[in-house]
This record gives sequence, structure tokens and C-alpha cells, in this order.
Amino acid sequence: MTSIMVSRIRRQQIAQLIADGKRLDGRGPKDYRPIQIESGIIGKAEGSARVRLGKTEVMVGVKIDIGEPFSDRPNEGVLTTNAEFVPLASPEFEAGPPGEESMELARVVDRGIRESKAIELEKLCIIPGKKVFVIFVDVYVLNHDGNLIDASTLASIAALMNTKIFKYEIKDGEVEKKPGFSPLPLRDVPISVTFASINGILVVDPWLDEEEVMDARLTIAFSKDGRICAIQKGGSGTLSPQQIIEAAHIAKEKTEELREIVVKS
Amino acid sequence: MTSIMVSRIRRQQIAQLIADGKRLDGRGPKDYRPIQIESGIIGKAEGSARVRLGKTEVMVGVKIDIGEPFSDRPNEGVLTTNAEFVPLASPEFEAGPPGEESMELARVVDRGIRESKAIELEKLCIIPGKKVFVIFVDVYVLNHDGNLIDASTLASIAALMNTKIFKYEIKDGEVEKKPGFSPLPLRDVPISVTFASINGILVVDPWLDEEEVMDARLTIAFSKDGRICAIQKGGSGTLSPQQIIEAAHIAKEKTEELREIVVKS
Amino acid sequence: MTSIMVSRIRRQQIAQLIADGKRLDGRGPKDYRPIQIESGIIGKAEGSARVRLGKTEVMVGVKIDIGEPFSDRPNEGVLTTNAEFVPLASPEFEAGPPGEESMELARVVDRGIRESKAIELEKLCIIPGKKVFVIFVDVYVLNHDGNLIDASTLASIAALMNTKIFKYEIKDGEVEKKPGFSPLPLRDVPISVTFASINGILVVDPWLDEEEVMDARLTIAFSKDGRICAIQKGGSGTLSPQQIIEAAHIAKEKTEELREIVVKS
Amino acid sequence: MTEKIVLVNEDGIRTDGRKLSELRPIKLEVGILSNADGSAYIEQGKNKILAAVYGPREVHPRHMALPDRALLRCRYHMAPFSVEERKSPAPSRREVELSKVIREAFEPAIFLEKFPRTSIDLFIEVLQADGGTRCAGVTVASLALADAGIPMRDLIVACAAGKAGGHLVLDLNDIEDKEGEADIPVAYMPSFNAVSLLQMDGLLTIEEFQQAINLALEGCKQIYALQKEALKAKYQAIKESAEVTEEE
Amino acid sequence: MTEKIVLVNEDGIRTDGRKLSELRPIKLEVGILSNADGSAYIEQGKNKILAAVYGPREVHPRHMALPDRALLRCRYHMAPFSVEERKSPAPSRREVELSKVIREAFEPAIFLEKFPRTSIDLFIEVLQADGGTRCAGVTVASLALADAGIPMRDLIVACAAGKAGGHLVLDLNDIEDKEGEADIPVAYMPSFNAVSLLQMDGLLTIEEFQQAINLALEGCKQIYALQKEALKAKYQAIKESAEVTEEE
Amino acid sequence: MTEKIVLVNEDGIRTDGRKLSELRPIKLEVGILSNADGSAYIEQGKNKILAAVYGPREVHPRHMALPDRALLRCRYHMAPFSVEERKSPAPSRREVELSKVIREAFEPAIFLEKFPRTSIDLFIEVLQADGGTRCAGVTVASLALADAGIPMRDLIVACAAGKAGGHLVLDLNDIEDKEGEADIPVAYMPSFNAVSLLQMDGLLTIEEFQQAINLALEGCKQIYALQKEALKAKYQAIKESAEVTEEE
Repeated sequence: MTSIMVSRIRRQQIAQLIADGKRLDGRGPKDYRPIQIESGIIGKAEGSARVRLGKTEVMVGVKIDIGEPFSDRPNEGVLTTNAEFVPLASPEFEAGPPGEESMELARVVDRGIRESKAIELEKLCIIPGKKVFVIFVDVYVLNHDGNLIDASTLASIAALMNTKIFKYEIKDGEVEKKPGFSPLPLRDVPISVTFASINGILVVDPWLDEEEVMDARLTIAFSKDGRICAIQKGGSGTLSPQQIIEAAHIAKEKTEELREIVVKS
Repeated sequence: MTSIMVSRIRRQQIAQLIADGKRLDGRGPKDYRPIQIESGIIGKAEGSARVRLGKTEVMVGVKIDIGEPFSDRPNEGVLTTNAEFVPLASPEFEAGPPGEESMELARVVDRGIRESKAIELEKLCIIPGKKVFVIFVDVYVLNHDGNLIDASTLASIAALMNTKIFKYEIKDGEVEKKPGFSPLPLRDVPISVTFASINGILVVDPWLDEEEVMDARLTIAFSKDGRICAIQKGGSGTLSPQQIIEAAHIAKEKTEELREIVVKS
Repeated sequence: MTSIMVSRIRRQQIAQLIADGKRLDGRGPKDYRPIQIESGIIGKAEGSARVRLGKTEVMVGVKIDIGEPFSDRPNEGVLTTNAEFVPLASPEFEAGPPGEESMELARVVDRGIRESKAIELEKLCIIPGKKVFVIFVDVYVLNHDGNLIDASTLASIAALMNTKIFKYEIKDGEVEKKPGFSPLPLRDVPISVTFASINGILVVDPWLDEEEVMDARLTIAFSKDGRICAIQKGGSGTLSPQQIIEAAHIAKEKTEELREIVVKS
Repeated sequence: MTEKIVLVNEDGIRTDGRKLSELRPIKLEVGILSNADGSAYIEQGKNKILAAVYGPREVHPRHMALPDRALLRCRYHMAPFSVEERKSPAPSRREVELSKVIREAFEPAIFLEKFPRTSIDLFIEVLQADGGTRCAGVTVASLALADAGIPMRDLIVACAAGKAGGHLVLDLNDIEDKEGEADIPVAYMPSFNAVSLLQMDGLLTIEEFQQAINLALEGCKQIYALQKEALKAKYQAIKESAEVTEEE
Repeated sequence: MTEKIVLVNEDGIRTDGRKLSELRPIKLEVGILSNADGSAYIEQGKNKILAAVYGPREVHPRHMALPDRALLRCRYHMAPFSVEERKSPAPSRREVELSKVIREAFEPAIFLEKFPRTSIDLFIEVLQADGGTRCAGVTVASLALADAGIPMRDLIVACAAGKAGGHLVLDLNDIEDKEGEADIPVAYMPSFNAVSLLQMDGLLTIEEFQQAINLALEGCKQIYALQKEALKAKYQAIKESAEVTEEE
Repeated sequence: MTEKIVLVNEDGIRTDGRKLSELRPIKLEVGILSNADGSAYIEQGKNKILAAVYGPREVHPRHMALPDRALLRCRYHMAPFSVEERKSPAPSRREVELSKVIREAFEPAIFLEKFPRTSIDLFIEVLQADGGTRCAGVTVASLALADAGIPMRDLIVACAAGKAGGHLVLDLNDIEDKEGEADIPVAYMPSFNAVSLLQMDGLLTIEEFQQAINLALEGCKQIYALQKEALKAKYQAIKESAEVTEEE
């Protein structure tokens, strides 16, 4: 009862402010929290980055292995995205196999990378139909203060941008590592923008308190050339078609800002 | 307490009728509920059938893949039978990994097919010791109103009877699909008959209410030539040796009727 | 409450005796319970032994298979140690996947065998980088009355000492079994000694009642030439550095006695 | 992938003979399973999907019960034989994600607050998959909920639009989904003009996206009419059978 | 499979030297584990099987407790080293099925209604398997239950009969089980002429089946006598040790 | 393994330039995560490890609560990208064992009896592993507990010693751990001269072992000083920020 009442009051307070175009932490409706990106911090990983989005903190490590291609894509490398809600990140997270939230996070991050064709997977074939590079993108949430999707997408693309692949040669059908590395071939930099809808008003980059009172969540990712490459609506509220289109326009603008931050980092 | 009393009253009612050679739904002790078989309904599956046995409804899909043979049967295809108690079939079923009931169902259905040697597994070898056809029989229970074993056996055999295998050729040790299909080679049509023993009296094809009050369950499957190919007793009651032999005679007769229905479908 | 009080009284009683250099079952601080070793009792296993240490009873079976080597040890066989707390061994054991206790047991037993290089793994390579012998040591706890580590180590080494490997030849890159066996090549006989620390006093081979009141557990394993090959401290108490060194000296002496028993068995 | 399949020919006709903004044939049946509190069946193209509802009922395990509303649970699941290559019956990550977004699509429609401390369990079983199963699953689940007598603000209806062979198309089939340029599944409450499920795979400009959304909503409205017809047919049947009973 | 093994020679002698209706040598021991409330050990041919019973005891988890009787739980399990190829310790589907039918075999024998809200846990561990482990497991589990003092209507005894090398045979060993024509495990309460476990693999006419069942029941009766002897030996030993104690 | 790596050269210098009894560079930070009740970060050589503490808090599931003290739970876990070959995120047997011995290392240090019926949850996440992660994990976890305000008898500090290239060495790195002769991780409460974690891999005479333990304890004492400095720095920072706030 008490926590329901607290949440109701909190909701009114947050919603009231948002109706006036303000937010509890002083941001405007289209403002992101401060973004900090550190790249290449895990030397044992082929690629890595840590993103701080306000107090939200996500680390991504990229590991590369050799494996089999999918039977319907014999000439392409394989991308595997996984997300862990590490229990030190939030009192709500529990140790154990991934739940629906972390599976959704991994799949939305994966969708942005995959649909924008950011990784040139066709360049990652070693022996057609037999051996290809497998790219593991592991999203590791270290502190959850809202908007994990955008923080994870930023960290993933930043990590992919500093990923290197070992050189190799093929001897008798076996792959042998050679000294040296080449960069992972990338052709795009997908960026997502996530909105919370609170009492019908959209704000970008919701922090945890806003996520707790939001009706719906909407994520739109854009490729470099300004096309939408992935969308995910979440939460138990609804959106009007007009809101969705409006969000797409705002998101396009914001992704350009965010992409610049990633590319510069 | 209440539900125990209700079940006691129900039990008395059902048992009383059965003692008089009658059943609550009007059938005689050796009568099956109406049987409806639809074959080939899932085009994406290599074989399929739906069986309605009264209100019990089971769908079976057969999928065919290429895999390795068992090391002690290098020249034979592999049969794998699985049963899912799909949660929409009953308020008692829960989503999750298979429980002991569905494992037993799968194993009893499998036993009938395997022991009657219904599938000519020795014709399903592609490269001895290396590659054989793997036949997946997936039993999917859609509505549970009793006697899942017989409904599932009927649906499995009906599905196998319309199963087709893609043609192939071997190029450099690799299997390549060719256009066209041939039927799955079958040599038998095993049919099971399940009894409930209620206060010492046997009735065939128990519906759910009878299963809930029965002491023991007995399933006997027969091959085409009138030999027993599988038996499974279930439930926490006992049977006398005389009852078992009596059941075998009744079952033999009933399997002939049921086999005719399947073959005609 | 009651069980806490009982345990407190029990603890006082056991600790009091130990302070006087005595134990509830009449042993001295450095005395093992009677040890009984039966070897080669499971004909289907390549090696086996049953050890009774007082009422503690452990069976170990060794199975041998052919598998792939680890990529960083392409010329060596693989040792895999597993421990099952079989539920019939104790009212505390539950059926299900291994818990932390049984994983620790398996890893400590494994450590003694591995670090003493007891098995000549480099002689168990069949085709370098491709096929090696895999040695499965399965520890099966049948009755738990304390000191599972020492009983399991004894049973494992006794089982390995009677393990035989089938002869084979390589035809076209495939391994074929030939008639006859050779013994598993062993170069050492690691033996562990486990202490309980109760109110600061060390006793060897704690039985279950002592384990329930002990502060800490300390296991030290020695190789044949008198070198320490594995240590594991357990329990939520602490040990002084002096106690640890003292324990090492006692353990060295006891392992020589125990090794003689195993070798003679 | 090597040879590009022609998804739309020069006459604007799709691989299955449809026009760009044409739905696949849809068949709906309500109340087809005897145990479930509500059930329905859909065929949309080659999709064959069952939905069933149990509840409102006691929650197991009990600690999951909510004090102020019903707990809505949803399982979207594919039969092992529903797709080209046999699917393991264990839920895949895709199935877990779709179960979540479908549950979220229904939460705003159901009067959950009327049934505190209970659960409403929604099961969607894909028996044969042919592209657009989540949308067809939402459409049929909506009927199962209605059949169970669960009070709803509106029926939820779903339909995808997208881009295939360079054209915006409605209700993508399997090959258009796999080989096309974009797919946008949308779930919708027509009476409220409210979108409750929205996803997108692929690449579209904002303009294309806007058109595609509108196309999807048009599709939703057509299917909404079919849903209502299917329910009416069911009630009619019940009414008639009741009258027959009374007359007897 | 290529060369057919001769399971019964022209003199009617089986691969292990037995006659057609001869049991394998059986060794039974009661009360061999100190922690369990009851335990027993069987060797039947090369089968080596332990059984232990805990209970009646408090049920964990508690919600499984039954208001009107004890909850009987049974685990039939094979040690990884009990068979030719190492078996994973995780329970296989076969082990799950056998655990179920063995539990059902014991339910009619135990006075479960005397111990409401408790559990009786029966563990059968196959240390070495040589065909017929479920029957030997039932036979030994019966002794473990008796050793635990669990009141039973009758001892359950089990034995298989079947067909191998063209002959009906009693108590099939591993090779007869694998290469033979049929195997019928039967569990039986001799005092009630009641069968509580019955399965069959293979192909038999009804006539053959009837003869095989009778053969299995004959086997059961012989083993029943051995069970009673084993219990008597145990009680004798207890009595003697009690007398010794008294005399001291 | 074919060519033996020179772990210590003729001048007694190790592969990373250290002397035999020299620690790797250590960097400690306290209070770096906003959600956890306490947190800390360590870099020791190339090890990068985070620790966080939640609690004392309500126990889930409730039946695990202890009537007379707090339940201490510990998870030592490695990130998939922390090692050469990607590690599955599911806990390995090694991680389960280390979680257990680390928990047991902390139990004697924490005043658990002050918080009955609660849990204290300790999470150690290895972001990059370079040998000696369990010791560095204990060292950093101790700071996270202090940061959470959990009352402790003493800080726990941990350090390994061992033998590599024929010499006794302090604080083994990855290659010394893998290619060396022995590794002894030790956790220690300096104020009580009490060892609370002790393991050993490898081969050592008792004399070597005794010297190695002493070396490890010397290492512990050095790191203990660094721990106290790190805590002081944190309190100083808090105090200063508090004073700034007051002055404003």
C-alpha cells in the first residue's frame, strides 16, 4: 500500500513537471544526461568500451572466435549479442540465467547493429560453409539508473569500433593465427534514442525514476545515412501514431548528436 | 477437504455405473469415444496429423533432419519421440521443461513404434556410421480430456503414414538435397489400447473424469500381425494376472478396429 | 532455538574432550577411523574402488572414453573429476544438480591428482591435437559420516590404481579397439589428510559430529616424495600460520601411513 | 542470397499473387478448445495459430499475485514442427522477447484492476509459421480473451507492414520477411487510435516508415472487422443453440 | 547386430549357463548404510544395486505435503560408471520414467494413509547394471522399506520374463535384454496375487505373453522367499546382538 | 609447454620486470557505483575487478533467513570478455568453488550476529583477469564491505605467493600461475594473525611452503596499508565535500 501511494505521489510530481516541459533532474525533454565513453579498456578483449550515461554504467567487451556459419548464410560471419544484468548493478537484479528484460535488451541492441549492417559480416568468412569469425558482443550492465538500451547500444558500437581481428592463414584446412591484427570491418554506426512516454508526453533518455512511472517506452535506432534501422516499443502503455512519427523526427536529430560523440571518443 | 469429498462422491458414482456395465457419458466398457483424424495439415512438417478422441485433441508433427547414428546401430536411422503438454491443453499443465507424465507419454508412444519396427530404420542410413536420417516425432497435446496415450499413438502413426523424405545425393561426402520426395518407409501400424481399472473393472479409452478416479491404467499396443509390441501399466493400483490377459484379448480386438480407422484416414 | 542449544551443548562437550586430547569416539587427535578399501568391484568400469572410513562410505568408478584434448595441451589426455552427493548417503543430501559442496569436493580431489601429476597424461594422447583418452573419475558418496575429502581421495587413487585402458589401433584416422588392456600409467599416489580445527585444536579425520561443530577445515595432500601437492581450507573459522605449518608436518606423517594402506589394498 | 528473389514483379504483384496493400486470406474461429476458459484459432496465409486463455484464476506460485490487479502472463511459443528446421521446444530468446511485447500489448486493453490477486494466462501456440506470427498471434489472442469473457477496453488487432522488393507492402509473408527490406509489426486498439506493440527490423526512411505505419493501421482496421464478425458468429451460434435447447 | 548372437544353444542353455527358467544368483543384504532409515543391497547376476529409505519425515518443500497420506517419492538412478559408456549423472528420460513406474508399484503396498503430511523417500542406486535393474531395484527397495519399519501390506517383489533366442526365458540378463525378442518386467505382491508394475518391450503373441507372465510370477515367488530369508537373517542378527548385549 | 618459458631470469627478475618478492602495482578506489550500498574497484597488474555489497537487507527467498545472524552470500564471477577465450556467463565449477571459499574467508570477519534475518550480498566481478583474481577479489570486496558500513573485526586482505622458475615469488601473474610450480592464495586478518582462506596448487616441500606462506603474509601486510589508505582517501573526500556543502 505505502509503496503504491509513494509511487503515485512520485508519479504526479514527475508528470506535473514534464507537463511543464521540465524534469526532476533539471533536464529538458530532449536532453540526454552527460555521456562519457572510454574505449579499449579491456586489453584481453578484442574490443571494449565503457559508457556512463548519467549514473547508468555499461561495459561491453567484444570477443572473437572461429565457428561455423549459419546454414543459410554460409559466407558470412556470425554476430552474437548477449546482455548480463550483473547483480551488482541494481538491488533488483538477481544472479542467474538471463530473464526477459536482459534478453530483450540484447535483442534490441543486436537489431540495431544487424539491421544497419554495421559489421561487414560478408568479410568475416574464412572457409565458406565451414569456418567464419564469430563476434561475441557481451553487454555487461554495471549500474542501472535507467535507459539501458541507449547506453548499451553506445557501448556496443564504441567497442566494435576499436575491435581488432587477429590475422591468420589456412594450412591444410586448419586456421592458424599469425602475428598482427586488422580492424573489424564496419560500415555503419547505428545509434538508438529511447523515449519514455509519461502522461502522454515524450522525454528522451529516461532515468530510473522516470522509467518507474512511464506508461510506455519507445526506442528508435538510426543508421549513418539517416534511416531507421530498428524500433522497439516497451511498457504497458500505448502511443498514438502521431507520437510515433514525432518521436522518429526527434530521434533522427538526437542520433546525429550521439553519433558524433561516439565517433570522436 | 471438500475436493476430497467431491472426488469420493464422483468416484462412487462413476464406479457404481461401471459395476452396472455403464459409463457416465453413455458408452459401454469397450467403446471408444468418436475418433476424428486429419492428416497432412502442417505443410511445413514432413508429416503431420491431428487426432480428436472425444474432446481430447493431439497434434503430431514429424520433422526430418540429418544426423549421426547411434554407435551401436551405425546403419540405421534414428527415431526421436518427444511429447509436450502444451499449457493451453489443460489448467493442470504448466509451461516449462517436460515433467514425468509427458516423458512417460513420449516413451510409451515411442515404444509402440520402435518395438513393432514400424519404421524401416535400416533404410534411413545415408553414409554408414556417419550420416543417417533422424525422425523427430513431436507429440503436441492441445486439449486433455483423458487417454492421451492412445490419441498420441494414433496421431503419431497417422503422421508417419503421410511423412515424406526429401531426395538427396552425396557429393564429396556431403549430402545435397535434390527436388522431390519419397514416402517414409513403414512396415507396420502399431496401435495402442488403454484401459482404466475402476474398482476392479476394466473400461477402454478412459476420459478425464474416469482417469481421475481410476486405480490403475493399462496400455497394450499391437502390431499389424496381432502381436503385442508394447505394454505400460500406470497408476497406483494393481491388476490381477487374469485381468491383464483379459485386457490383452480385448485390446487385440480393438486395435484392429482402430487400425482400420487410421489406415482409411 | 532447541537445535541451536543442543548444538551448543554438543559443541562444548566435544571441545572439552578435545582440549583434554580426547575424542567422543575414543580416538586420539591424530588417529584415523578404521579404513577398508575394496578395489575392482565394478567390472563395467575401467577402474573402481570402495572406501569405508569409519561409517563414511565412498565409491569411485573410473570410465575411459576418447575425446578431444584441451587446445593448450594438445598432447595430453584429459582428466575429469565429478562428485555426486547421492541422496541415499545423508538426510541432508537432495537429488538434483551438484551444489557447491560437491563441486568443491570434486575440485579438491582433482587438485591432488592433477598437481601431483599422478596420471601420466602425456602418455594418453592418441592423435595429437585431435584424439586423446578422457579419464572420468566419478566420486559417489554412499554414506556421509564426515571427512568426505580424504575418503574420496583414497577411493579415487585406489580406483585409478586398478584402472585399465583398452588397446587400440588407428585405421584411416579412426580409433579401433583391439582385444586386451594395459594399466593406466600412474607415476604418483597423492594422499590427503584433513583436519578439523575445534576451539583452536586440530584433529585429523573429523567425523560428522566434529564437522558440525568445527571452526575450520584444512586439507593437505602430499605426493609420494613428500611434497605438498594441494591444500584447501574450508569452513568459516580461521587458522594461525603456526597451526598451518604444524598441520603440514602432521599431514606428511599421516599420508605415509595412508599411502601404505592404499598401495597394499 | 546469391540470386536475389523477385519479391514484387513489374505489375506490382507479390510472390503469392497479392497486391501491395492486400492482406492474406484470414480464417478465424472462436471457442475451439474445451478445457480453456477461452480459445480461438487463426489461419492467415499459411500461418496456423491457436490461442487459449485461462483465468482470472488463483495465481501459482502465490507470491506472484498482485494486490491491486490481475497478473497477466503470456507465452508465445512455436511448435517444433511449425518451421522448416525443427525448433527445440525450449523457449528461444526470440520467443521470450515476443512473449514480453505481446503481454505489454494486451496490458493496456484488459481491465486488470477488476481482478486483483488473480492471474490471466494467455497461451499462443504457433502450429505453422509463415511470417507475421506475432501479429496473427495478437489478433487471435484477442479473440480468445473475448471468448473467456475477460472485459477489455477494445479488441487488440495486429498487422505488419514493411518494404519488400523496393515497395511498401502490407502483411508480409515468410519470404518477404526474410528477404525483404523492412518489417514493422504493429498492434492497435482501433477505438482509441492507440498503438500497443511496435517493432521494426530493416532500413526505412522516416517518410517510408510513416507510410508503412499507416498501411499497417489500415490492415489492422480490416482485420478488426473480421474479428468482430468472428465473435458475432460465435455468439450467434451460442444463441441459436440456446434457443434450440429452450425449444426442446 | 550383423552376426546374430546365439542366446540359447541347442541344449536350451543360455549365454551365462542358465536354463530357460532359471534365475541368476541373487545375494541380498539388509541394513547396510548407517544414515538411511532403512537400506538394502542386491546382487543379481552382475547387477549391483543399493536402495535406501528416508522417512516418514517432514516434507521439503512443504507445499508438497498431502493432507491425508504420506507423499511417496522415488528416484531410480544409475551411477555414471554402472554401464559400458559413461552415463551423465543428470537423470535421463528413461530414469525419470522408471522412477515413476517404481513409485506407482509401491504406492499400493505401503500404508501411506498412516503418515499424513510426511514424505517417504526411496532411493535406488544402480552401481552396476546387467539387465533387469528395475526389477532388482524393486526387490531391494522393498527390503529397504521393511528395514526402515515402513508398514506394508506385502513385500513387493519383481522379476522379468521374456523371449530370447526364440525361447521364453526368465530373468533376462543384459545381452538377452538387448538382443532378445521381448522383455516383460513385472512387480508383484504374492499374498494378493496383484501386479503393481508391468511393462513390455518387444514382440509376443498373446499366448507367449501369457506364458511369460506366468514365468515372471514364478520367478517373483522364488525371489520373495529370498527376501523373507534376508529379513529374517537381519532380525536374527539384531536379536542375537541384543541378547549378547543383555548377557554382558 | 614445448619450450619452457623463462619465468625468472639470472638476475632474479620476472617476466613483468618485478623482483621476486615485489607486488604488482595496485590501484584501489572506494565507492564507485551509485546503486550498491558499498562498492570498490581494484587494478592489480592487469587485473581489473569490481566489488559491490547490498545489505544488510531482507532475504529473498525468505526461508533462507537465519534466526541468529545475517546470511552472507558471495558471488565471484568473471565477465565473458575477461579472459583470452570467451567465457560462458553461466557460473563454472571454478567460480562456484571460489565463491564458496571467499564467502568463508569473510564470515569470521563480519559481525553477522548483529543483523539476524537479513542478507549481506557480496558481488565480485572480474572485468579483466591476470592471475590472482581471487586474492585481488577478496582485497577489493573488503573495501566494498567497509564502504557499505558493514561492521568488521578487521579488513580481510589477500595475496598469493608461490614458486615460479624455481624461485619463491610473491603475487603471481597469469603466466606464473599457469607455467609456474606452485600457487598459494592466502586471505588474512592482520590484526589477528588469522588466515581465513588458504589453497594451494602445485608441488612444494614443507620448507618451501612455510617460506611461501610467510612471503604471502608480507604481501598481505603491504596491501593492508593500501586498503587503509584507500578508505582514508574516501572518508577525506566525503568529509571535504561535506565541509564544502556546509560552507556554501
